[in-house]
Amino acid sequence: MDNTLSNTALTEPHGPRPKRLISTRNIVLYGFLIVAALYWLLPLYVMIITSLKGLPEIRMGNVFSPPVEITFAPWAKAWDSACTGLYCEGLKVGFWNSVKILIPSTIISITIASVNGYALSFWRFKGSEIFFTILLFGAFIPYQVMLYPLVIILRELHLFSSLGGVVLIHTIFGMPILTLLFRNYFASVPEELFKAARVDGAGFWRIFLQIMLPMSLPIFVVAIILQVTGIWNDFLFGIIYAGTHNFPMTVQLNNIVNSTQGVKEYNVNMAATLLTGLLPLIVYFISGKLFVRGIAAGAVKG
Amino acid sequence: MSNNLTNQQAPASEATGRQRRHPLLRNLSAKIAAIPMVLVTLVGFVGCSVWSIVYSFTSSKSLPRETFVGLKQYDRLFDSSRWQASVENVAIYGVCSLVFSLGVGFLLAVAMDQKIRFENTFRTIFLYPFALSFIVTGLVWQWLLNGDFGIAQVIRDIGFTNFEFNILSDREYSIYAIVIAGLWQGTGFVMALMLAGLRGIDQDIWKAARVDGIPAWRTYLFIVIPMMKPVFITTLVIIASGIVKVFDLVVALTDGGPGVSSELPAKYVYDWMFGRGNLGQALAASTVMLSTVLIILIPWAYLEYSQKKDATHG
Amino acid sequence: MTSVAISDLSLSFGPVEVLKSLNLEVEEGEFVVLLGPSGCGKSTLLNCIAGLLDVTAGQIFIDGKNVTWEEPKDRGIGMVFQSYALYPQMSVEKNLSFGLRVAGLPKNEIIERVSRAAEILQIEPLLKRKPGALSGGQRQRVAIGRALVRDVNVFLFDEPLSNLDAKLRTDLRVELKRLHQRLGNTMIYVTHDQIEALTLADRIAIMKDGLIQQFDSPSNIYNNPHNRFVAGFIGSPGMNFLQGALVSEAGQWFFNAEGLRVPLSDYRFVHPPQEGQAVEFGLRPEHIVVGDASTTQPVTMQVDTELVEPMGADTVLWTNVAGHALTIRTDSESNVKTGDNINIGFNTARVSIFSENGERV
Amino acid sequence: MTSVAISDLSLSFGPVEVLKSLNLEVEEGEFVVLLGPSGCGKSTLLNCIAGLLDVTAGQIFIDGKNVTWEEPKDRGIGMVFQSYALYPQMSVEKNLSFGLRVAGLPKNEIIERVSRAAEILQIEPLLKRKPGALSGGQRQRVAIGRALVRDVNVFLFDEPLSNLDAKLRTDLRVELKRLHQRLGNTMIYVTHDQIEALTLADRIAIMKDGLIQQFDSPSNIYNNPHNRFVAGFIGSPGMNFLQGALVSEAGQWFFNAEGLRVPLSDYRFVHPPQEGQAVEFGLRPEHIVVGDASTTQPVTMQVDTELVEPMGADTVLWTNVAGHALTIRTDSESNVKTGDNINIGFNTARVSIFSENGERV
Amino acid sequence: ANATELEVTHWWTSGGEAAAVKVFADAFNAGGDTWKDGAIAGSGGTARPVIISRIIGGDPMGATQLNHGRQAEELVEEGLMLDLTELAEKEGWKDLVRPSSLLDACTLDGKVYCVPVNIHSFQWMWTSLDAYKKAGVDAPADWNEFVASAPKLREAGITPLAVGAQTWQTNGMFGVIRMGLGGIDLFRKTDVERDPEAIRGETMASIFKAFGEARSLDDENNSIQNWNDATSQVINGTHGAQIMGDWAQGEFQVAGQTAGVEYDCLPGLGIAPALDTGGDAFYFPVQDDPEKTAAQLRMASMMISKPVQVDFNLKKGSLPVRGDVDLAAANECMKKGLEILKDPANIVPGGDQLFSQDTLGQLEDLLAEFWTNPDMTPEDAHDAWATLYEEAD
Ligand SMILES: Nc1ncnc2c1ncn2[C@@H]1O[C@H](COP(=O)(O)OP(=O)(O)OP(=O)(O)O)[C@@H](O)[C@H]1O
Ligand SMILES: Nc1ncnc2c1ncn2[C@@H]1O[C@H](COP(=O)(O)OP(=O)(O)OP(=O)(O)O)[C@@H](O)[C@H]1O
Ligand SMILES: [Mg+2]
Ligand SMILES: [Mg+2]
Repeated sequence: MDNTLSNTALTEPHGPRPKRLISTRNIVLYGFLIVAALYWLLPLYVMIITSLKGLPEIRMGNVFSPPVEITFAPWAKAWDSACTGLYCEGLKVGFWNSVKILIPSTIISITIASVNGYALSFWRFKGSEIFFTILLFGAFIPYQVMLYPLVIILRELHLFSSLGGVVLIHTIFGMPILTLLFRNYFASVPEELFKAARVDGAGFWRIFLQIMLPMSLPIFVVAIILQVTGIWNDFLFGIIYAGTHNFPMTVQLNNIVNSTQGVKEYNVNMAATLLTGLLPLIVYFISGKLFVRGIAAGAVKG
Repeated sequence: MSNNLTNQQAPASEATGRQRRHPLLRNLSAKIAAIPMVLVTLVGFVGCSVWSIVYSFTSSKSLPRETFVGLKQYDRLFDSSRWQASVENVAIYGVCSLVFSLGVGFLLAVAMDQKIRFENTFRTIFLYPFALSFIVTGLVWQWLLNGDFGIAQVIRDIGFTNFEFNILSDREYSIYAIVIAGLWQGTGFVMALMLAGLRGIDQDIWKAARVDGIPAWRTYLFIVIPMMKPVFITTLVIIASGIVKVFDLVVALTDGGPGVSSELPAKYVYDWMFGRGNLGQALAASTVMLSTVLIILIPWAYLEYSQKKDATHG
Repeated sequence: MTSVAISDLSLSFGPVEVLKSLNLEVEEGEFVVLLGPSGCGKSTLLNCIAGLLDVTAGQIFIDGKNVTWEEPKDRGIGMVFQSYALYPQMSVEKNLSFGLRVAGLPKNEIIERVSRAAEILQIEPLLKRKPGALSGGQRQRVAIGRALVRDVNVFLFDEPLSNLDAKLRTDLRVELKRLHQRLGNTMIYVTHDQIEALTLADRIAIMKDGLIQQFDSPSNIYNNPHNRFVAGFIGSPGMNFLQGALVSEAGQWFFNAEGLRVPLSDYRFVHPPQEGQAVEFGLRPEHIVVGDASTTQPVTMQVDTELVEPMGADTVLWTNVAGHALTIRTDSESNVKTGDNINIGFNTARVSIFSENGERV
Repeated sequence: MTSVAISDLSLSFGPVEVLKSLNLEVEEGEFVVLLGPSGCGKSTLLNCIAGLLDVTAGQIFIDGKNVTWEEPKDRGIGMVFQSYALYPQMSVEKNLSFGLRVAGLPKNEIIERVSRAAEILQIEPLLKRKPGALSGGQRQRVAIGRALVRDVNVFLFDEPLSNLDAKLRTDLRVELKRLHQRLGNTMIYVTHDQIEALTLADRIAIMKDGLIQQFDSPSNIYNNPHNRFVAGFIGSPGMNFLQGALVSEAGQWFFNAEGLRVPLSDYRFVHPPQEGQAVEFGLRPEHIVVGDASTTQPVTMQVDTELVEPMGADTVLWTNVAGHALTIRTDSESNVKTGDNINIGFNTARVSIFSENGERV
Repeated sequence: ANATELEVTHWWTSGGEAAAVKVFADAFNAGGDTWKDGAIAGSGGTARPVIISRIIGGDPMGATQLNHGRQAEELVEEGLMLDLTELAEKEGWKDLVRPSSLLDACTLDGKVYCVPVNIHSFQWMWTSLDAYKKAGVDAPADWNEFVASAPKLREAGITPLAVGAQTWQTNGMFGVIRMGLGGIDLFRKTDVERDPEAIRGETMASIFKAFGEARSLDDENNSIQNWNDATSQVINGTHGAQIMGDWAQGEFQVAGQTAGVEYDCLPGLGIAPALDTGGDAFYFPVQDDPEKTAAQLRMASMMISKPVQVDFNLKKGSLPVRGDVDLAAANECMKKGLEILKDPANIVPGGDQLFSQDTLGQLEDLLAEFWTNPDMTPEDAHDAWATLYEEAD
């Protein structure tokens, strides 16, 4: 091939287009991102530094100034010995209760919702769409409306004030959005796969368990994240339906934060707050990437 | 075509195949598997809604009683200035959080989609508040927005000694404090949804627009946003269902105050249902909320549904 | 013996009638291709045979047994899908054995069948891989293997090649054909690609709008189309159609069109022609002879070349005669250029004439 | 005049070098096709020309102007994408005019250009529709129209037909060719379908691994491939390759393989052959003559038929000679059956011989 | 007796309250049973739904705090509360409990269902003597002096009035001002007799006017929610005074302050020495287990017993429900209160007994709005208030 061209003009543009690192575009772009990030980080920053300050320092100092003397006492107190009423056992009791509620609730609510989504995508029957529509409307019903009748329903089922009860409640309230997620996801799975499995003789459950489940990881990640944060942060259902011996961590948090023993112990409050939020936060930090990917994998279609 | 088969129905008599199943028994496992959903929709959602509508016509106090009083609860509801304030507030809160969380969420997603550095970090930063409970959000923002020692104090410390910023105790603006905290919590999730949507756009569209010389902002505005309609709809459903139900945040942040200036309908329902023992009034309020939602949703769902039908036929 | 018989099959999706009282009889060991334009109901028919759709009316027999209401797995069929529908998270081996495990076959039986299928399809080295790590052709073989292990008499294929590129398609076509010769089962194969249909089929069923238009051997379909739709659908580039009328003169029939008059001495009418009958005159591009050789043909004429399309082995000429477009396929040696006026010739024994309602005259 | 010139173009994605110091010069009004296997860098090259990717090294000239650093819109190019990338929520008219409106052209100018493009492409009746309501072919025309209204000299196409079914593909190919004849702009067209390349191109650039293997007219590419890759890539069914060696005997060169000995009297060597040199002997299926006519060919032999593949106009025979597989393409009139032992013949003037490193000997 | 564990729900979580609960718990535990504390912080609004749901849902707690009065009426009617009549008769509560209205509030159809544990009245104003010292003004002896001294306090950088933003506080404050400025007679006319003339009368109008003027006395940017946070402001001397029930007393005590030294208390705003007798009561939801029922009765008996009443009320800052206890240990303010209580004419029933929670809620909303909305005129507020009174049930 001829080489005349390359000789003509080395003075002319050649090679990669020169890029300025500090272009207007980059300034605007990163400026915007950084300002936004500051807004989002500010509360976390305040929570953390406050939780590490002693009370006198809080009273005198500026909310935003870093602690002069770092103390972990508030964390220890929040976890171990913060009081509500007569008990000074901190959050630690509630933590395990929360875990006790979280695990079965997450598993059962996601299990049922995923079966719903699967049935609604591959095994439609007469009226299945109507149920789905009602289910979606259900997402808009304020919890409070259902609080009362659900107390009565649970009483009749002998599930009130039990782990089973609160699991059922989380299953009910998680169902609309989760079913929507799973249905949209399964809608993007090729129907041929389903047909192939049927020709292979697999039935409803086997197709679900052996074919669909293993390929639904992304959407399960999304569902798990949503449920873990939702259930972990729940206060109302836990306190009403779970029974005293199962009070979740948020109940203790509420008690610690809302009861003042003389001076408001902001540092303990903040530490308690952070401790309560730790588990969902960790879940997010670990799986944030999977979360976005999972949403992209079908949750937002249609 | 060969028609000899029709004469040859013989195989039918000799072969005894399985008979046609009864319609109810077809798809049996699917129907069994759907029982929880059917129960939840019928007993849970429909049942509870009907229950609450029925008892909204009674004078039930702490406990449901069949003492029907016609529209009395509704008369009182619509006369109540707190209810009016609540409706007004939910409108403000709804519009603001819709506009800003969609707007800011989309902008953030766009920024994140520019092949930036530290994308993971930024995404986590925007997303983490979604992991926190409203109690936490309320507490933190109550603090930050405190006129005495919150952000306002910092600005005063910087030198603007006369700076006053105390929307928490300003009845005109207290609802915006809730908006600010709500946005802080929820926008990250919207961003994640939008980002997923953006990533789903055909790369060729971008190239086509560049060849056409269409500036990026116009591409977003006129091409990409319309293409992301399904994402916007999913997001809208999620945000809107959150708006209707917002409760914990108000309780934690302002408790409806000062006065009744930041009350919201869900709290109205809650207060009367439990704190103030007037179930009928609470249920009347919730019925109004429910029917508003239905009035908005049904035409929309109908439109969506009929449009989809058209699309498959066209 | 009849392997698959379909009698008066109808299927509707709500108000839309997709299959309309369709009949079809497939002999044992036959390779039948269902060919038709997109949306004509090919996949629907196949799904009915497989039992994946519930029929609205009619009956389906497989190996003499009425299976209209059987479960797919009990019909003695295997099916291969367009996208192969391999279970993505299972190894090839698991993919093959899934159906057998569902059926609860003994372990050694499963192992034996899988290894036999793997041997036939030459996929032994791939057994431990996941579908994601296979090429298109390998995936197809696995998909076929999944049908193979089921030890059934009837194989159903739904456009198994349409996702592949041209080169792979050619290779796999041959492989499929070989496989059929080796196994000898009945195969029903859906496609909308006529090359596939012509190369693979013992008989082709041409479908349109839920009805079978012609069910015949490839050469009959190609040379002797029953109606205009079949004629136009088969062949690439497509058959040339000229509008005109039949006229007779001294016991000799002619095809008359604007500026054209073709004597039909060699054409075998299947229905008695009528004087002045409006007809379409169909002529395949590859049945037209160009250049010097054309003079030996019964009918000759001169045409203007508008476009020359070299296609490797052949060249397609897009020409014009008295305002009628005429496509001609010739070998690549001819040196025709755009704009040339050339001589052509053809034999009316090889043309097809259709009445206004589309039936062959 | 040179319309598009690419000089020493390199492009890397991180550590992966996709284009490797590539040179290409396209004449004005030429229709150039970039052909190559998937992943060879065709789209990447096209995107570089369009300015959609920043090059790593090298220069790009369009109409004599160095556009290496220009924005896509300023390069005087129009581009048509595989998925067409129509703006789905805009009407066809808006799709066509959006770029012009953004550029701030006067209204009447816009109207004029759009209507001219619509007329050329015959999409006037569709102007008010949305892309969703168009067929595949119509969409393609709109996509071309979008390039057309920009009044540019160079059109770039990235596999614009690969999403369509076979029949439509044939039709649109012809339309594209006609459009090119009518407009006379330079067109650079990417595909991995050789039929498209052969029918459309004035010149074909065969690419592999980011390098151009041969840039030549279709008939040269077809008849005179520079290397084994090009030879094997073009033609369907593919060229037959036989492994063997060159031997000379009495000044006459022979190709020797197990059980075969082919005199190369008519072959034109491009490099002096060496005694005993290991080579591959390439013979196109369609250059083999079957039956009685074969006796007139310089080289004849007998082969066993393993499979007969009728393909409408042609038939492909899969045969075997002394253990070497040989594919033969013949017309459909031959009545060869599977298992037949038949006579074949060919002319060594039409074979290609490649050395071990793949270069033509 | 068998040791039985009883869960007790309440919303007493502030410093003084928790100390008082401990008295109960210790006493109960000392009897060999176990007090399982079920505190739910964040005022009755959070706790009540939980309590009611659990009783209705069939998981009743052993005992629960509820404001006596009409709140529990329906639960009692449903037969969900333990009948304490036998115990009450045995121990002669009728004679012990003073004022008798407290027991009446626990009685439905002649049966007793709850144990009143203390008398609370809202009619107090707490002033910070420190703050006045700082401002160089004499501490006020009544509301009028307080209003007069307000500008001086402001000059010294001290906010005159500390108010928590919760609506019930505003409402209570209004009640106190109403009683102080209008007197007991007016209160009886409006709240007990519901005399429309009194309700819409001149005096009420002037009270609304005064309340309207009081709006300027608190923080412009008040960001405090809880009453005890407001009390802290008074304790710290940054605010001049707070109108709050006698439970605030407990906070001063926990902070180690002494009445008359660091702070002062003015019952009835120092004008009309009257006290309303609200208060807390414990109910005992019906249990299946007879063991528990027995323990419930033990607890009820313990709560009203003499030493517990003394200890409890000292800690809580409230007055005992028994007339026959010796409160020598009581502080200055409590003694003032006891003094007033001696004359039955000074005693008025609490709001919980007079109005349904429903009406109280509406009143709260109205007054909270009036308090925070400077655009709302006293006339408007009076009119709306009167309407609510006329429709109240
Ligand atoms: N589930 C369904 N509901 C309604 N209509 C359907 C459904 N499935 C198919 N159809 C319609 O039935 C007709 C036949 O569809 P079918 O899939 O059998 O066509 P096909 O011949 O296989 O076409 P293709 O070559 O595109 O695969 C089409 O018009 C299609 O729109
Ligand atoms: N953004 C990218 N980052 C990294 N590698 C890329 C990127 N885009 C393309 N490649 C790689 O560059 C090579 C050439 O890609 P290109 O899209 O040009 O191939 P192509 O010839 O157009 O293939 P096809 O026929 O499949 O479209 C491929 O190996 C591909 O994996
Ligand atoms: Mg199909
Ligand atoms: Mg490409």
